[in-house]
Amino acid sequence: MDLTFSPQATAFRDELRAWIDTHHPGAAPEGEEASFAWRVAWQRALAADGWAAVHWPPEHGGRGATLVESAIFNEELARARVPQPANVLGLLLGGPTLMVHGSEEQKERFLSPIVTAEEIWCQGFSEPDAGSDLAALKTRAVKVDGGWRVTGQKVWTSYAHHAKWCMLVARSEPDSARHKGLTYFLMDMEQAEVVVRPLRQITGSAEFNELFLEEAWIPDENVVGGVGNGWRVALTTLMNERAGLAFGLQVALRALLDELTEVAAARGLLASESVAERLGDLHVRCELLRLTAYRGLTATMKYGQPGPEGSLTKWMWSDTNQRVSELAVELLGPGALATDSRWSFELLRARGNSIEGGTTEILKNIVAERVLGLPRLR
Amino acid sequence: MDLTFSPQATAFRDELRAWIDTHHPGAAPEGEEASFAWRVAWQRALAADGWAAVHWPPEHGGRGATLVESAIFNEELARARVPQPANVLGLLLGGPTLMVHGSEEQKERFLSPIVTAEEIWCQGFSEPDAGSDLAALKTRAVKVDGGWRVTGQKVWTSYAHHAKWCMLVARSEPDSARHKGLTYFLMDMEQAEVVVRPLRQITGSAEFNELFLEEAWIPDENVVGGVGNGWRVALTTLMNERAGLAFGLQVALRALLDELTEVAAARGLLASESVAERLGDLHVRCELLRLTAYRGLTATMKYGQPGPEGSLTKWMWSDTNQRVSELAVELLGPGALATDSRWSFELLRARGNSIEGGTTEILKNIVAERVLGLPRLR
Amino acid sequence: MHFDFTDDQREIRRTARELLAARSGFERVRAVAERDDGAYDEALWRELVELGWAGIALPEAVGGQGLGVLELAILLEELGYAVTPSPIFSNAAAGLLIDAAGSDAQREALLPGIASGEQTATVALARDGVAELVPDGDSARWIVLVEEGRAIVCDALAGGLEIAPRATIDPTRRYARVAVGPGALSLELERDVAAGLDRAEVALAAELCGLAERALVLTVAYVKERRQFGTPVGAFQAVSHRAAEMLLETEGARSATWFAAWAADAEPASLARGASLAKAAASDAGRHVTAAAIQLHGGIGFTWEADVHWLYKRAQVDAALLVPAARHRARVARLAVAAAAAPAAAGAAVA
Amino acid sequence: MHFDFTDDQREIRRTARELLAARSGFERVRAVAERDDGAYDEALWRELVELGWAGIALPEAVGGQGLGVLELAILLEELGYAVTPSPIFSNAAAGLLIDAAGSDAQREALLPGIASGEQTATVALARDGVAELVPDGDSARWIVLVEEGRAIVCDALAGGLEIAPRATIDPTRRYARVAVGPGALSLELERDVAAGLDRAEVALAAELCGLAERALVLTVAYVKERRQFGTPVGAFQAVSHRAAEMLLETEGARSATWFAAWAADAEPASLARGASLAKAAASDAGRHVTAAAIQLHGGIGFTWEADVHWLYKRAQVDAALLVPAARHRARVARLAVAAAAAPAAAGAAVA
Repeated sequence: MDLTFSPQATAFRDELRAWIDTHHPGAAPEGEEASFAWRVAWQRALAADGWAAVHWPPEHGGRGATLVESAIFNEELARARVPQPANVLGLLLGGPTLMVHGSEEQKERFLSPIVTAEEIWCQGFSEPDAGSDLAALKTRAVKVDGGWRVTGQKVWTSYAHHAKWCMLVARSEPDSARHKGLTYFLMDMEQAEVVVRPLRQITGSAEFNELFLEEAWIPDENVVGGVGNGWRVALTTLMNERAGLAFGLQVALRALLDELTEVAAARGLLASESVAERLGDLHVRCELLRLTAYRGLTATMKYGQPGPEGSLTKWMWSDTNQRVSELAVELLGPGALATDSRWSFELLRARGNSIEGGTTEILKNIVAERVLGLPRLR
Repeated sequence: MDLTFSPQATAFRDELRAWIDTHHPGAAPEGEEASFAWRVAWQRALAADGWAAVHWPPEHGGRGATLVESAIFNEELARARVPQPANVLGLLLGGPTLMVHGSEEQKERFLSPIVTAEEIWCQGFSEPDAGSDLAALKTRAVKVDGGWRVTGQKVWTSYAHHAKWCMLVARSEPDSARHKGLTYFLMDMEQAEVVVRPLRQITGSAEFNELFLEEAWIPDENVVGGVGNGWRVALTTLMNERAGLAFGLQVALRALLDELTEVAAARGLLASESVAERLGDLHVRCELLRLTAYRGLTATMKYGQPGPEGSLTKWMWSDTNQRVSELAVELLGPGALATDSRWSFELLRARGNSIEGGTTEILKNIVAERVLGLPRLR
Repeated sequence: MHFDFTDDQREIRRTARELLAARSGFERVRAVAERDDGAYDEALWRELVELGWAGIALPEAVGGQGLGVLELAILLEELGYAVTPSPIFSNAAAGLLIDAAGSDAQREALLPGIASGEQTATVALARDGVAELVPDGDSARWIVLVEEGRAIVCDALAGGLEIAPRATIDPTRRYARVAVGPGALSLELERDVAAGLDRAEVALAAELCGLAERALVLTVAYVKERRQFGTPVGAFQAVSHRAAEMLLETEGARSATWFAAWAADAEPASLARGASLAKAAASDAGRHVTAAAIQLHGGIGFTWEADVHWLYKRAQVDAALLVPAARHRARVARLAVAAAAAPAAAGAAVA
Repeated sequence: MHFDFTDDQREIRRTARELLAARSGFERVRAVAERDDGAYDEALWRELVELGWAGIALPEAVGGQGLGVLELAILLEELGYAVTPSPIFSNAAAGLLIDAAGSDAQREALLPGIASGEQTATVALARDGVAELVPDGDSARWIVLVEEGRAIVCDALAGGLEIAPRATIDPTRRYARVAVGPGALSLELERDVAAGLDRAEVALAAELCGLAERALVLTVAYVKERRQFGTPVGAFQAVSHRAAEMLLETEGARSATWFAAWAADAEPASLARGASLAKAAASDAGRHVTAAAIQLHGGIGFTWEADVHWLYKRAQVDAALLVPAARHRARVARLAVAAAAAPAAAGAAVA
């Protein structure tokens, strides 16, 4: 066991920190459009110096960063309070999925514009009736000459209104059941047959969208991993989803908790054992999350890919993140619920944590079945 | 809404208190046998003055007490720290079941010796493979001339080694499924074909027993409610089980919590907000339980019999009772875990609370299905 | 012992449930919440006033209906159930406090306007003369601020107060920050504040119970319909057991709140304990049950379009108003110690 | 960054797991627990001593193996996993404390006997010179009592101590009440006690992790086999999700405990935080996971015949020994405040 970073990893971190120091993009501008443009510029700055896709192999514009370096990358971004690159879904999900399942032509065509943010990606998996039960999806792809016509509805599609490409899973065999007969496509978002409607959340803002597809066109060459193989390809994407962002999220959580701790200390609240114990409880949870995530990293390095233990850290993170803003309101009083307080947004946004990217109920199923080997019901 | 007791109920309570004052049996003697004999004597004293079966109709030796008076009876016993009558299962479960489903001859034969503790009763429902899933029971009753021969195994049978009669549910139709083909019998425990073996618990003592039946004899006249009707009769018994003891248990819980509060206060621990909040949390839970139980009583009076809401109070009680001894150990330190401390026994015994008389998991099923009307799985 | 409502009380509940279903459905709640100024429905307010509900628990002598805190609690539970945008709660809570803590002269001066709804009032805890979040603080004529066991009534029309509307996560109610400046006109209530504050807490607890109840009702209906993995999701124990826990918390909170409301009217010696039980239980239930409702609605529950978030948001603010639950819990423990030290003549009530 | 054991560390784990499975199975645990005098298995103790485990984390200079707290934690996790009746924990915890807080002369005087297992030691917190529950307090030669930041080492052979064996809910280990009388011979450890006490906490946390791990293993095996309602009960989410929660707590506690053990050896500046994380997480995990194990075993789990209660009982006592979890949590918060106030040169470690 050695919980220090290697000289290389430390050098990586120091180089990154120094780079961020000189390239820090400052605070986000007001407004969703401006903010997204600012993140595109930020990604281009990262890409120009080889920082946009550190975990990708050098031949595709990455640095071939180790898992630890990737974790450090995400931690440092969060620590410096700079945003994720604009094309985070292409970088984390789309690119890695193509590297495993894509053809040479596809890699040639699609990878480079992901890194440069020339083409933004989004993910079209969930449907209104296929949320936790992804295999129930109904969007259908009908084979026509030279390609496919796709009709259906997708939901929870972040970045859809900025995206050029959508990772789309659709039912390519009519009346096929569950995981069978699905195909993974790359769909061009720039066509009239794709309508994007923002989906407003309880926070009041619209991070996500609905997609309405009416005979949307996808050429044959945009099938990834072969017709009918969509479930397997989608699993690769999902695996990367749970593994990728954990380190950044957890640093953001810790930053939030530190902020609460500072405010509480400044108000003299830590003199109360009750307050100190409750704050301490969250610090304990936060550290268990971080340590367990690093243990998972070692296991991933050993076994080649992230295991289902990632479900544990997603679950720990969402639970703890919800507790932080709840405790903030309890300690700081009703003023923390005013919209001019940073805690009120956090409180509302955190409610989504245990739903997005796998509900906690589904994560517990995964842990029970795949980690503990318990039987499935029926 | 009127949460005061009526003049009659208050008179009932005052009379009972005065009676207990003059008849208090003192502390229990050492040893299980002596202690049981002492409880038999206590029941006879109660019975002599008409206090043993207050909730029974006068013609069977009761007082026709209202539900509120019955609740007061159980509360006062717990408050005075006197034991339940020795034949508690006959009084609470057996007698009331017979009054609903028994023949006139059975009532004539069995009820009176229940009140006088001449004949102690026990309950033979659970089996090793039919715990929460009562309908899975396998003990079989084979029809022979003039009666039945019963073979099988029962478990969690309290009072079995003192009992004359056992409320026994057995499968009277071979190969019948689930709730069908069951019959409710009164089995004479005084026969060689019934072997009682004490079942030691994690506390070290043996409150319960296993019963081994090898062609045990039951005459036809000891069938209750008709052959094949056992499930319905058993439900009457179970309904009384959950409803009956609640008030006594909750007063005992409150007494335990008061004791902890006093000890904590005497040690000056309540100066800590943390301790006061944690103790207060348990007082809140305790009071919610008591108030909800009284609400249930009003509902029962209105609708004639206890509803599934009784599952809520059993669940609240077991949960809170477990928390009290756990908090005691946290506040009082390791000495509370020594066997010479009253908390150590409570801590261990309380673990059974969420298992005995319906596990919390089963109670949640009942609440979800019968109170909320949610669908059953499959 | 009769732990249920009388026919008259049931009638209040039925009337309120029907009126609010018709006049304050989610589409109306949404309309208010999405207005920039968050202005309430004036016609609804007049209707509530005409029913006498602004002064339901105030004495007839000052123009109230002369009913009890229990009747008010029944009404507020319904207003919570409907998440109605309305100053009824803040006005009633302040009225209870003034009625309990005001001198006869103060009561005669202030309560008639409150009872008639013509000059509404509100109440909040203050620190150094500042209350961060006062419900309806920008529309009330009388603002009662409680600080260190003293309550002052400020006249919003008399100047000297800084009143700044303040948006919160709960757009179904208006809030303001109120600071008492040097020139403010205020009078101090002359009698003990504790019992009045406890009555206000009971009112708050009642609204929280209604919010929890509605969240449970919406959730049960949703999980019976919503299918995943080939079955209604309500059949999965992960869902059904959580729903059972929602019921447990909701019903526990209602038991305590009704007890406290009854005690306020019929057994004041039990009010302090009752109010603390009620606020502790109801603020937990309100927050937990509405959060669980979002979770059990899944992704839908996280959308602005679904209505379950109005309940969650109101419950968060309600739970944070007046005295925090943690202090109520500590108080219950200390009351238990005090009761053990000086056992009163055994009360005649169930709890 | 390598957050896993080395091959050598795995070998310690494997050896301990196999030895204890063979020599300290539940039938042997039961035999000790059911003896009136609770005497340990002498032969097993000699075997452990011969493997050098009495002094595994003590320096070679005093006869120890010169390995780290991490290796000791691995061993204690296995001893917890097997609920082995043995003075290894108490002796090791006291050894760690003396090694950290003793002067060179004190270490040379006391540690050789502890490392060889010939003169065992134990440690407990005292109040006014009394420790209510000292593990192996009736057999240890040296009893270390920590009170208000001071640690004294008492010689049990020298008289002046009242040592009374005391039965607890955990019959798999011997305990005693120890009171320091006026004539007791004791010496005060000369260096700072905090780091030594933290190391002892890590040892305790490791045992708790092993108890939780075993409770989970037993439970998973049971719920796969046990059938009710026509299906293995482990298929019901009420069971499977609770088992998942058991895993979450167990793995979180192990992450923290291994980190703390590593910090004790390699990064002492992180020890205080690490030890508090470990004890807080492991005492919760130990108590919750073993309680859940009883629950998920149903009625069987409540019987003396099932073995799951040994784990529950040991976990209760372990969680209550040394500094309570609540104080560790408060300490973690205050350490965070201190760290924010004086940000050290950024550490090179993961946490």
